Amino acid sequence: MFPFIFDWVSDASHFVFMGTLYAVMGLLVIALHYCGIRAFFDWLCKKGQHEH
Amino acid sequence: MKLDRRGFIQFSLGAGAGITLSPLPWKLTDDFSIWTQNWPWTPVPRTGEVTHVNTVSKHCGSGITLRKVGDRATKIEGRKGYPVNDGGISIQTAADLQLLYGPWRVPGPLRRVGKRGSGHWENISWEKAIGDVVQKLSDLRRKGKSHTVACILGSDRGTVPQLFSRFLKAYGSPNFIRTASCDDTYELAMSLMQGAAASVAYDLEHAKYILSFGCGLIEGWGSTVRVIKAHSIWRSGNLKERATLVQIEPRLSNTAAKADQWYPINPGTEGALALGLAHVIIKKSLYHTDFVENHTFGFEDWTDDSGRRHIGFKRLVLKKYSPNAVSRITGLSAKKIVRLATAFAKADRPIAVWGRGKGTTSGSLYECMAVHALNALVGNINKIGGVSTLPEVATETWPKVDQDHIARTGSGMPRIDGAGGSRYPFTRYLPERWPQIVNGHKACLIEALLVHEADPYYTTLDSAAVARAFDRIPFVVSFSTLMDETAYHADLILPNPHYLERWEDAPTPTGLQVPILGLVRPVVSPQFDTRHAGDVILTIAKRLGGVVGDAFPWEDYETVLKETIGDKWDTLEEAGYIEEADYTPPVWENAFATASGKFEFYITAFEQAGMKINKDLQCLPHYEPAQPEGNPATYPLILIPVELTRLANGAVGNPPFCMKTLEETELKKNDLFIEVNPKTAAKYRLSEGQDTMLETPRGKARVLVHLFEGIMPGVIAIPKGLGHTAYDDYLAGKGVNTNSLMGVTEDPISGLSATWGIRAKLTRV
Amino acid sequence: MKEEHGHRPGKKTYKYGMVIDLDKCTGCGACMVACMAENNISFRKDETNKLVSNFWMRVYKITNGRSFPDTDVCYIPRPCMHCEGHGHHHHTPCVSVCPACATDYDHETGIVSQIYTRCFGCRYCMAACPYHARVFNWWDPSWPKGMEKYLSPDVSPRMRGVVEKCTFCHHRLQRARNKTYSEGRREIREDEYQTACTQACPAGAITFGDLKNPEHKVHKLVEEGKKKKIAFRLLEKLGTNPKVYYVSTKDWVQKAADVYLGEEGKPVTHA
Amino acid sequence: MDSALIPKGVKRCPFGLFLVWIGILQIPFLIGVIAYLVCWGLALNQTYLNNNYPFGLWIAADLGIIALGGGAFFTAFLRYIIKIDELKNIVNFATVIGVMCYAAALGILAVDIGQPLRGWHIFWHANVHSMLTEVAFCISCYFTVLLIEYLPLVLENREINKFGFPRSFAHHLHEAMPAIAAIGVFLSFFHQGSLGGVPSVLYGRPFAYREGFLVWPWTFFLFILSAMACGPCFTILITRITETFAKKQLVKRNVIDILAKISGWLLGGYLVLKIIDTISWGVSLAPSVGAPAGSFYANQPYGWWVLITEVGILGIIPCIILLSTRARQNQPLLILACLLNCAGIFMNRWIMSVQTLAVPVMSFDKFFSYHPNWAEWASTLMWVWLSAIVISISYRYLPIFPQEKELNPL
Amino acid sequence: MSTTEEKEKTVAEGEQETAEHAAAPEQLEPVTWRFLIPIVLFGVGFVVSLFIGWVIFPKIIYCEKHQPIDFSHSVHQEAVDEGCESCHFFREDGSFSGIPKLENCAECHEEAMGENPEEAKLIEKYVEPGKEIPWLTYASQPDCVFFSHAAHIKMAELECAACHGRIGDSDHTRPYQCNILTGYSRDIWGWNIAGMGKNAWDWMKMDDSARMKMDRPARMKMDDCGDCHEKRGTSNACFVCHK
Repeated sequence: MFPFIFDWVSDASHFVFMGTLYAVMGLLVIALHYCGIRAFFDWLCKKGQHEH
Repeated sequence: MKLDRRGFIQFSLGAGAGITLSPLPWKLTDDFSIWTQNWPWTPVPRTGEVTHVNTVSKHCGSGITLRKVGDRATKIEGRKGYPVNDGGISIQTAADLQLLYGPWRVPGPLRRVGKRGSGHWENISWEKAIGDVVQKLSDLRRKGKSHTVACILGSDRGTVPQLFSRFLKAYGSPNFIRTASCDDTYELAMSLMQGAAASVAYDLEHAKYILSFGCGLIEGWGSTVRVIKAHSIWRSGNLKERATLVQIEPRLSNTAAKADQWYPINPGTEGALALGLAHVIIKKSLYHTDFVENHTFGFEDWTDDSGRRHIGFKRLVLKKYSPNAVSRITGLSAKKIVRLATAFAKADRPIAVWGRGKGTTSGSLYECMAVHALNALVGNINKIGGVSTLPEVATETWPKVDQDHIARTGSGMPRIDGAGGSRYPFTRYLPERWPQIVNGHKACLIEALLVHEADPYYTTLDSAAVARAFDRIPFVVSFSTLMDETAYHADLILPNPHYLERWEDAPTPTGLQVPILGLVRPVVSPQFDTRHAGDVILTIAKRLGGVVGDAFPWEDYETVLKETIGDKWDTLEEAGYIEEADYTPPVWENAFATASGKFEFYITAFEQAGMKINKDLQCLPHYEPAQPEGNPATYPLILIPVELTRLANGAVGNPPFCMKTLEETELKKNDLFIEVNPKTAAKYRLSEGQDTMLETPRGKARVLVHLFEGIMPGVIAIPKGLGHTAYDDYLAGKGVNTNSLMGVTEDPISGLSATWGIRAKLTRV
Repeated sequence: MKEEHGHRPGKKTYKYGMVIDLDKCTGCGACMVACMAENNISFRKDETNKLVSNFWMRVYKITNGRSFPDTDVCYIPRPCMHCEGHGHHHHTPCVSVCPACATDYDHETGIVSQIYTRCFGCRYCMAACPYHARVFNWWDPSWPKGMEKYLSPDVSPRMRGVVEKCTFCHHRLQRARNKTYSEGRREIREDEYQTACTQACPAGAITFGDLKNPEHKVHKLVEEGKKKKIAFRLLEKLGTNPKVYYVSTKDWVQKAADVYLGEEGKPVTHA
Repeated sequence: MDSALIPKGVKRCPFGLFLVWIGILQIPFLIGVIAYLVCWGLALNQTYLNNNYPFGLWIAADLGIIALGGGAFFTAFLRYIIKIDELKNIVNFATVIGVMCYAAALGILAVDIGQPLRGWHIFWHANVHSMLTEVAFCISCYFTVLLIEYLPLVLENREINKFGFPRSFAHHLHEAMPAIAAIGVFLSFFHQGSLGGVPSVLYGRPFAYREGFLVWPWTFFLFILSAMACGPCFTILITRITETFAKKQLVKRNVIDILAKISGWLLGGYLVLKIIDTISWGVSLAPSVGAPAGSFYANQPYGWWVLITEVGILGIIPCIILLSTRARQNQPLLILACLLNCAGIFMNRWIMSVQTLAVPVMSFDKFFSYHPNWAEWASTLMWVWLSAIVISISYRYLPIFPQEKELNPL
Repeated sequence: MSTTEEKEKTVAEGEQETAEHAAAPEQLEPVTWRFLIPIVLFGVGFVVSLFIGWVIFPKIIYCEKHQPIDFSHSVHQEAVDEGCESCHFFREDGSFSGIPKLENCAECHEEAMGENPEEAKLIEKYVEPGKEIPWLTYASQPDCVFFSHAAHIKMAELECAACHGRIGDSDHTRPYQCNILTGYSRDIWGWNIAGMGKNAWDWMKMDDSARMKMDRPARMKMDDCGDCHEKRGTSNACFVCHK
């Protein structure tokens, strides 16, 4: 799965397959975090308003 | 400060961060993953130095090499260069370690508690166990009942059986019984026709045309590996040079499958076919004129000293066994008979072999003689690729037994099985007959029975009668290594070590044409509290004292063995075997120790022994239709027991590995399959896998039906070797013991069992 | 799939394979038992259901499907074929499908491996193998008391839930390598590496060796068999490129190896 | 507490009745749990799987369930990428169904493999050439996507939605949904296809083997198409079942009609390709390995009827119904078509996995039939009951059907 | 990482917020204190768990055993002629004998040669009763591994120390540590609890004096074998090292 694992072979199949996988996983993580952070700031702003 | 929820969460976050940055989760994950890959309950075999030691298998007489790791035996392999098997191994021997280490071993001397056959035992010391035997035997001897002691053994060759035999002689009993095999009949035929007191030997390796009358050559006839190796020789070389194997058998056995030609004939008519072939050979003058004319007796008609005319083999055969007549008996077309006879007689180095299946039944004497007559006709006696007698490596003879009065009287009493008496003067043992005799008398005929390397309770025909006979023997001692049926129904078990744990000599394996003496030696340290049967006999004899003790001047069994082997011991010990490779059987001029000094088609010995001879026919090989037991109206089918390569049916049960190799069409869960021709099945509305009741005049059993095109219509086949009740769940309770369905059909001249089948019927359950 | 293994320039490579003479094979079963004994194969009290039974080497009994008395029977021992694959299937059928790299094809020896600790038991490889050479451990193997004593340390006992198969007794190759290395040799002689079934076969029907090496008996037998048109492989047409060759002079047996229909249009059946 | 969680403006059954309903569902569910424990504890000998049938009900069900769950990705695809706006009224429910289908698929794999604790090997020691690896990666990624799609629904629960963060988080997730859905669609295309590749790369099994395009056999594309054709039907079916239990209409008929129509067209396209594929297999591929196509249908119960049923009864008939506007709008006929279509997909998956193994390859192989035992059935059906429970809870507490209020004014 | 923390924190505080909504407003503590509490709590949790993870955990996961006899390799090295191979020899079949059997020891130690109490123990407890010494094998691999000493020593001509470290120069046996979960010797995972560490083959590059300092091997996991094979161009096919 990772280049440091015994079974890794640096060939096209691995690059394409694992590359796609990492891209997908990366996109998902980014999307989630993006939403989370946005929500967090929304909440911070609102909280600020509330306290004022 | 109060730790509120928020505080706890903050603390946890810190803890989480800390743990994440420590090796704990990562190492634990890795360890856990390792744990899932090496479950602690999966056995890890210990390593150690690998050594190879040679010995000889008591099962098949093959040389074996044991691979050991440290002190553990891990594998049995065929010994390269051993004259019998040269590296090959038989299936049962390959699985022998399962018997060596298996839970079916008798762990030490056991004395029965509770009812016989209930399986309750107490462990006793060797001292006590031997004491029990000695007390019983000395009581019997004192009471003058020494002749009521019997021994049943699987063989009468080699030092251990000889010790038993000697013991009986010194003790005073004639009742040494060897379990049944085709050797019983073969020895008789060889002694009557050739005057040789030995079993038969075949030079199969050099034969070019092998005509087998129902022999399970592949299944384990003779010495398994050796015959299979010979078969491979027949199959080697250019196609044109290859040998021809012809199998005569009602069923497509392994041998029939490997044969070049398979001629299914009506079961039990092998003798007729042999004579039919003889008819063609004689009629076409294809026989070996030199041998037949100069070295045989009774071929042509002759006149005896008193001037009485006797008919010869030739006239008998020509008169009674024309191809058409034989065709009617056997079901084989006359054309095929002529073709077969011609091919056989014209072949380079033809040989006719006899002995049904693996050769574990005795069979009909005339049939055996008829087949052997074919060998005489083609003149292959004592020739390369022919038939001779089984030679032994010469060993030292033991001092004569000095019998006292009791021993002399006892030994002089008639045998329990009637062998050697006035009725059957030539027969040495009648292993299938004693149960009937024991059951037929009110008095207790056997007071004590010692059983060694045999399982008569399981292997003897007519199981019900055998069980009854055992019930009438008050004292049964088994020397069995394994908890077999006889041991299970014994009063006392004095376990012999497994052959991998003991010394013994292995005489020439059955059927071999070259003398070989193998050495069985302890290659594994004793796994249980066992004692060598030879030593036990020595101890018993010494404790009995007097002439019995005096007959055994040796300190222990090892001494017996060494002294018996004598000068050759060093060679034997070093090489593991002695082979007299340059042995050749005697030439025709001095090969026959019969009254006529020739090969006898007409047996002169019968009259000399004082048997009443009414017709010449009695002295000539001829066909006597042996109707199987049972009424054809009630039992329309004929059941023949068959022997399978992968299923041991002798004194030693089939090891689990071999059980595993049985086909799914042979055993299903605990039910065995009988083979039925689809035509027969259609007649009785049976289908594949059908649950069926198989009934014979002797018993019945639930079986499953396997439709097989390779079995003659009207005949059904049942495998031998199942239906064990002892051992344990790996073997016991699976299938049915064919002996419980079969009865004994006595051969008129030898008294041996000529049973080859029985009538049967099938009913759907 | 680590098919890249063994593609190392300058290294001596072998192509271990087998030739089984069906004319000689008697169906005695010694090969099966020798295999079980050699490879610590487990067994249970009831082994009659062959569908869950564990065989690395299995002897099939086949008939020509004709009726009495023209019936004929032939025995076909079937180890793992150690398929090489060729053409457009440039891979062993079972190796390419294993999701966890628990099996590989070693181009240096031609042996298809199986690593029990890596396998997680998805059984995809069994689905891929048309020869039923792969078996699954439906049970946790256990031995009756005392019988673990005969287990060989050369072959790792398996656990439940993993797939196993014939390995051409590769541990014997490892042993042979040990010996040659300690003697300062690299080349393994023909007699130094033989499988347990080859050694056990009383008929001498099985021959094992390097198919590439013209000195080896297997090579000669294959060449000779091809010339006489009596050598064949199982399911040749699928393109699995097995390394186990069979030799039989019987026509119907040769046909049974590859086509679906027998002589008389009736299927050749398992007897 | 219960009433506080129920979305505003809708009516739900009394809490007691709800508990009874969940309680009833739990009984077969618990039997399934027992089957799981039995298979894990006593190993797979507890099933009727064997060396001839290394794949059985479980794998067939896995393939089928994922095809059915294809409704989620395909609806999302139509909603977010093709932008068929009406479908927003059913996409939530399609997501819930998808989540359960994929949970079931993963859950069934967890009992199917012999060493479940080593299941991670498929990721860690991945063999990228194996179709199963592709399947495993895509399924787990797509399951994550589905969870992300499901998450805003949970956050929109009345009580949770009171909190600022979840409300906001759900809002932003909604915004990002097209992107996430796009990833999901991408993943789905692949794994639906690689599931088709699972049997069809087995060149030792000529019944299933197909040639194809690059690394993908033709069935790769057939599987994608069939999943797209069947998924919406399954969504319709479950929606109608839910409506039956809820005793009210939850989705407007036009929404369902759109799905049914699309499904019909795809099914038609699929059938054409499937028939071409079968014929070309039968006339060229099968005979090339020495076996006429008929030999693959020689063993009962896998006779020719299998093919006829799969393509004809369970393919062409629903296709005609779905394509005909009049038939489609006849509700019982629509339900029948959906049922046939879903049954067809299951049958296809069963054939591709189990019949593939059933057909003897070596001429002397014996044919054995296989049927699953109780443990296999119970553990597979367990997911049906669990799904029913999850859907019930989701329906009760989450705003899944946007049109419910409109259709059922209080 | 950080985002999740933040997220969780915000969730926590969100909950706190609602709690405040619900209950009566609490009395506010001084601002300075409130500011420090989270940091202190976080810090305490952090430090405690680090301590557990790095110090306590290794002590729990490994149980320590001592060799039955405190054996001095260095003393024996001086006494024998053929170095390591005097006792750890190759058998005729090319297999490696590993740890010597009692008979090897007894060749010299049939009777006491000196006054060392460990030797006395050897003779009294093992030689005289003829009982094998239950040595603990530091480098024993799991059952699935086939390791050929012949291939490494004879063919590849590696030094023993390349994998085993300078155990040959040690004066005392070091304690044997056994993983309680896997049963593996700690030498397999390596002595660095974090699993890091120099790979065995790196030692070959070290000069002698540096190597002399290494008294124990680094790691012997599959990756280590694989890497070295990779570097040396040796096959990494499964059946090279698995059985």
